[in-house]
Amino acid sequence: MRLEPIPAPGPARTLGLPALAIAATVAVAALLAALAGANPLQTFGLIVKGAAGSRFAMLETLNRATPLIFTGLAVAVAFRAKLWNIGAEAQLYAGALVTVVIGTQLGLPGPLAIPLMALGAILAGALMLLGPVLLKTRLGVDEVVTTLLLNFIMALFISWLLEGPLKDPMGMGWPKSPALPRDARLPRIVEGLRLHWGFAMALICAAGVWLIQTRTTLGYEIRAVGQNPQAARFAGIPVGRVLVKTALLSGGLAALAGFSEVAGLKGNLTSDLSPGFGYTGIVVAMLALLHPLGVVVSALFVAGIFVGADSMSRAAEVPTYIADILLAAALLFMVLAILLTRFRLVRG
Amino acid sequence: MTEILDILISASFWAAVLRIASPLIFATMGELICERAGVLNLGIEGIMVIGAFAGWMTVYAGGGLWTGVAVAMLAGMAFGALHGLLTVPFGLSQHVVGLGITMLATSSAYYAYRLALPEVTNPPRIAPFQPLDIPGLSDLPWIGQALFSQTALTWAAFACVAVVTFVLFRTPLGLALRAAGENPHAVEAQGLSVGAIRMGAVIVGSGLMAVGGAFLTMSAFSSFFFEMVNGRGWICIALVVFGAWKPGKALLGALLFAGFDALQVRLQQTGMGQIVPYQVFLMIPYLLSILALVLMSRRAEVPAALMTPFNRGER
Amino acid sequence: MATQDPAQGDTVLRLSGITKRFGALTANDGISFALARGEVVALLGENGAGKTTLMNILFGHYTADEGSVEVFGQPLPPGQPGAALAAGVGMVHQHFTLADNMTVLENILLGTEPLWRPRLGRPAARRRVRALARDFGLAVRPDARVGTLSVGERQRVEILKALYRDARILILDEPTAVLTPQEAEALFLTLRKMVAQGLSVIFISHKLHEVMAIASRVLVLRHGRLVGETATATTTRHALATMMVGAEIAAPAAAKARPGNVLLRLEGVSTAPQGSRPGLRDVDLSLRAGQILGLAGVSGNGQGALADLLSGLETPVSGELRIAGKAPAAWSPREALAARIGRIPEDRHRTGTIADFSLTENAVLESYAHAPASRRGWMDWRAARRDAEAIIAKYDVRCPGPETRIRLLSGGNMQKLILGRVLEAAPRIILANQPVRGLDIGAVTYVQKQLIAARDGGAAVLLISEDLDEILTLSDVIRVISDGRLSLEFARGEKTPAELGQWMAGQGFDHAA
Amino acid sequence: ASTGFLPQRLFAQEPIPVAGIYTVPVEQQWVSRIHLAAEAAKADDQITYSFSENTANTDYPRVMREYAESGAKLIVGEIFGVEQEAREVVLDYPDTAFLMGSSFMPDPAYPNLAVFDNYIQDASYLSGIIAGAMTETGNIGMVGGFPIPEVNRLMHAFMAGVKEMKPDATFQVSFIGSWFDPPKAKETAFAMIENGADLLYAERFGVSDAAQEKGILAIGNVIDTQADYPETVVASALWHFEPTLQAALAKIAEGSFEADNYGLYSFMKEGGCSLAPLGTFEGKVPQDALDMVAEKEAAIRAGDFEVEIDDSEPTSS
Ligand SMILES: Nc1ncnc2c1ncn2[C@@H]1O[C@H](COP(=O)(O)OP(=O)(O)OP(=O)(O)O)[C@@H](O)[C@H]1O
Ligand SMILES: Nc1ncnc2c1ncn2[C@@H]1O[C@H](COP(=O)(O)OP(=O)(O)OP(=O)(O)O)[C@@H](O)[C@H]1O
Ligand SMILES: [Mg+2]
Ligand SMILES: [Mg+2]
Repeated sequence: MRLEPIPAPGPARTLGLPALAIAATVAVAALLAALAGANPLQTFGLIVKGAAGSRFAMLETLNRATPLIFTGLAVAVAFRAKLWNIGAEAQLYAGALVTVVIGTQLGLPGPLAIPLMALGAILAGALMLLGPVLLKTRLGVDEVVTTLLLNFIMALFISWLLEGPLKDPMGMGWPKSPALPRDARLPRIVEGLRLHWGFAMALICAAGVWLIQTRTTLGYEIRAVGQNPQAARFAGIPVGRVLVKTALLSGGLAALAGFSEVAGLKGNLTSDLSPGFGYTGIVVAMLALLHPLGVVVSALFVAGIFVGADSMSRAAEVPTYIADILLAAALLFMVLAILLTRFRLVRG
Repeated sequence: MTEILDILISASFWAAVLRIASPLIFATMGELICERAGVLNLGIEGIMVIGAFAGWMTVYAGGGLWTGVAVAMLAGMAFGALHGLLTVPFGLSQHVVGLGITMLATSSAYYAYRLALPEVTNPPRIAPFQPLDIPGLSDLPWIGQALFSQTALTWAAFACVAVVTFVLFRTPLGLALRAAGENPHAVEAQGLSVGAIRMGAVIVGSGLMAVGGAFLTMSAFSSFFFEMVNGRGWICIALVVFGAWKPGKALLGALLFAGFDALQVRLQQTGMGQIVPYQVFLMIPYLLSILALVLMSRRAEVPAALMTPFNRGER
Repeated sequence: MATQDPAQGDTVLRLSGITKRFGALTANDGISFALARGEVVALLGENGAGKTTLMNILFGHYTADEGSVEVFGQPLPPGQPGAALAAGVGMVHQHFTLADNMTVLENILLGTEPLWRPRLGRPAARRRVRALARDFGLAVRPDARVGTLSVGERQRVEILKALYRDARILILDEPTAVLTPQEAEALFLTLRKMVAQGLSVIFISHKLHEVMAIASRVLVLRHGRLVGETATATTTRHALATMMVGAEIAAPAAAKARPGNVLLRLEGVSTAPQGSRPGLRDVDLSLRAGQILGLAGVSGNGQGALADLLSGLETPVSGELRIAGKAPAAWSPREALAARIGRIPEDRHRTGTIADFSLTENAVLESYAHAPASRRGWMDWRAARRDAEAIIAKYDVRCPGPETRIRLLSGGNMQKLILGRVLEAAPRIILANQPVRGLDIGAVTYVQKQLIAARDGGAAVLLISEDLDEILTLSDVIRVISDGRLSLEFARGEKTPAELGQWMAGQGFDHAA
Repeated sequence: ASTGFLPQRLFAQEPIPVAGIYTVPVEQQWVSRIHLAAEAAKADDQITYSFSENTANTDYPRVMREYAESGAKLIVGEIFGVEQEAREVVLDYPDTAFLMGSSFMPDPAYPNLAVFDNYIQDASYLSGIIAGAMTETGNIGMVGGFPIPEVNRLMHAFMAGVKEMKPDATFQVSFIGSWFDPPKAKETAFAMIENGADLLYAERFGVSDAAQEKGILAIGNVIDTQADYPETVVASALWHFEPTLQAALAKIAEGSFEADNYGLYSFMKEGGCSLAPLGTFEGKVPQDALDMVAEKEAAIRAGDFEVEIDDSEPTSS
């Protein structure tokens, strides 16, 4: 068995296969619903309704996509340089932590606090990834493992802060940080609904990353280092420095997810701020084939499937866990479909 | 300091180390097999969950304990087959597929559990594996408690390391498997099928991971809980690197990790436990893993073709 | 065309009507030929003519679209290297297929025993490998890690792999491209022993003198078609070259050099050894404008260290590097480029290009950081593309266009792009490290002409090569490197090849010292 | 499900649509009590009930809105992690009653948000008295998930109870940093047993298993697990959510639901908590302890005695 490239795939393939992936996901949904004794025919409608059936639903989808765009971009940037950053989760928390510290401890007025919080977050996330990258470039320590392990260390560190120095004195003992003052929060885009300016920031970042990757020397260097570090070094590209810059960019983007969740949505920091946005970011980035604008689309896809399926689980009264099953199934079907738009599997 | 010494010389501490290490050993061996063949299997966390569920459910539904282990293994192999299908012939990103499998396996286990036991509030229990009483040995003073009060599954975990070591380094199959992770072109040029070898490795490795999960519900404990795997799979990924892709060293890593875990549990009760926040103790194993990686980094030999898909007829 | 058939009972291999298409490209077009017992057939053709493809089909890596293969009268199932091996076909690939982190023995044993056998029979295998090595003159240590072996040793392992499986037909795809002349000689000795024992060999090479020396029959491929066949006894190198390219090739004619100032000088430079690779030992070297200095030597004697030093990848541990009389304050590839050193690396695939980058992106690899390719950190892709188009046109890089991924180019065309990239930067010093390795004669001639033209334009050229012929044709002055030391400078024609060979073997240094 | 706490059905009308939103699976002890009470009310046709478990805090406000939009009249759950956002949602759905586990006091600015928590320190205290009588070494091990108020206050009450019988008792306290890692809880409990504990306070699943294996005793918390560990679990402090739920339903039926602190309904005098029946340990607990339990219980119910509520993190002694 081997994959053979398809010279000029037609629209039937490029559009049909992704559609097929969605259809397959729907079929899985129907099957699971039937297993739970619900009406399998309703599931598709309920998913669509839950993800995009109303203004509320649509904005919720955008809302859930916001942190995924940030973490997806973070991963896309890093993976381009073959820097396997599995630690977006920790960088996200680093960003959230600094956001809260600056926002609640310095007593700055909002217009001053918000940019400072964002900058601080970026810096924190960047530093978070800098360590593993320096270990990689200086000592050759595998960054997959160091970034992965840092996620656990960060989670424990946050947990300690929230039960110790950063605990909200007004929180009745519950481990959470004090809340940001009203004026230090990102305004809502639509009054009364949760969508906030973090989403707009995410879109701007996607465009920015796209510009960096395609139009700047840094983007060129990052790609060169990722594809062939030996040739890059020979050509005079400072490989170590490029990796460090990549790390700063990637860590900073992941940290913005934390900033945006805290300043835009939650207002404070808890140890369960992120339901795995850092990990899902990897999936989002790969689904987008590491293209920064594709990240936006794939984040919306991932968020839509989750929000829709989650809502369907309630409407159809089937166990909540169906949402994660469908998200996973949709992802796997979709990456496969995207591959098969360009390749076919042949014998021999 | 003397407190730590006291802990270290107590037999029960060592018994705990072996217990805590057992699921890690199974899963680490599973991951090691996959990575030796060139496939990073990030599905490990979910595959452990499905193993924990399938094994337990089998026994709960009336099956025997060993049947449960077998079913857990089969369930893990099924998800391994899916992982292998997507990453080997299709060559999809091992990161995405792994995380996808983790998500899929975990949520499938939860969904199935909820469908099977909708009205549960007190999680039901099974009669788990009991410590084997080895006449003579189990009664030995210190050793008896430290080593010979373990369940059959713990023994199986250690046997598993021996078998994996033997197969990898002493048999034609192991040679082919290692070569697939070093240079798939070499394997193909010697007339073997890289695809079949990698598929086999991922499937068998996933089976072992699932047994690691089953250990949690069938030996370490007796019920199935959501989230009870609790990141152990990710630890195993680190342990494989820590062990420089060698079963013996990885075993050592698992024991070390379990040792720190057992130690931190005990240290929390000491004078130190009063001053140092418990999170710091929980962090120790992770911090030490990183430290160990740094110390060993120069010598680690990554399988050269790890994470590189192989497609016949492409250079 | 029909090829001459060996006598019936003697035929060990027969290819009939092999056609292979990659998309629109027909890599092999209805190729048929037969191979006799104890025969060495050479396969000739330009880069991209389809030689490797044909062998890959024969060995089962690829499946032919049309045609069939017969080995010892039995049809060979397509697409199964295992079947080819079992039928007695062995292949030494153009790019070695060895696992570096495993031992020689393990590489040889791989796949030779049933997978489910409970034990690897290592001791017996080790004995057998030793015996084969002795019989065929293939000295390797069975328990050495392949990663620590030299290229020549690795090739011996590849041959041993085939012999261990009792191969009766051996395919060698450009086996000598990476060998030193001495190693090539040793290989030929081995091949002759094999032929004497009745093995048949298909031998692919771009070096016509080798083909003349080892093969009895030559098949020529052009654009996927079999266009000629001849016995070596009745042909000449010149005739073969013409048959291959389909036109006459004029050898580069070098005018007399007019040496100028010293542009680069090494004074007592030593570098640290790296792993098994020796460093330089107290080397003095001057490169003059308008002169080609040829560095002869057996690979692994410090050429790598010298090349890395001039490339900016390494710094001396003692001694001094002076460019136009001044010692640079810092030294890195960037500084080397700024000092206008043009560098043609030894390995175009791994060091010279980025496989999945387009030609445009590869063309600006060394110049992206400043105008016109970029301004204040912003790339100007239009300017970069213009650069690439200029190189493609001027250096005759055959490709579908500047946006093609360079991976899809043949080695010769890849090398032309590198050459263009280097020469268009108007370098004052040119480091050419094995610039024609693996190229067909057309490409070889082209590259060499360009180097001479650069010299005539006033550049100082350091040519590193293991091919003494190449050194002798191109160099104005020659030095020999051995064990990290440099010989004195010899003028063109001052030493005979045999004398140079003695220097390469390390003799003469002791007298000089 | 027990119906003993359900008062007479006050009204024969349409079942009230109720939704539960939980951030953990319904097996989690705390949530399981809410879930049980709701299931019981549903079985009684008093309510219709649907629920969403394992909802991430990020998704919590959305799920609240979805249930509110779909016509739920009462939404029960826990907003410890989303206090601020949840309050915004509440304002948008004035016709829906929200009864939420929260660490804040009720606020008239959010008239349809009432709060509750498992204030079962009364029962914990009583279980401590029994523990104090049953421990021989006076060395008691306590394994918790996280040191949050819900856990802390019960531990403190329990310790206070123990001290009534054994003033010089010592306590080993550990938090495992997870709600769901029974193997880890079990290992921690083993370590405490090695360290001399002869009785364990089983805040987490896994602790009673260790006690059972080592043949020592355990005291349960929030739920009754004696059936599973008949030789091990002496007594348990049970939480009953039914009074809380019923009070809310009654208010809704009357149309007088308002910002209120329903935490009081978890107190013993409201029937919100109790000491589980001794069951298999009937006759094995010293009489003086039983006497004291009876005395204190009477005092608590009569309002003469209040168990102190201490939310600070307990430490080993
Ligand atoms: N896997 C492949 N996919 C697509 N095209 C291929 C592939 N392999 C070879 N080709 C095409 O087939 C042609 C013949 O390639 P082949 O490798 O057989 O040339 P060759 O004669 O061995 O050249 P060289 O002398 O450089 O080794 C090339 O021009 C190339 O375009
Ligand atoms: N995946 C591929 N797709 C298309 N063409 C390919 C592919 N792989 C190789 N080729 C083509 O095969 C031909 C031979 O490739 P090969 O790797 O043998 O390079 P080469 O020309 O022999 O260079 P060198 O001698 O430096 O290795 C090239 O012309 C290249 O274009
Ligand atoms: Mg070739
Ligand atoms: Mg070639």
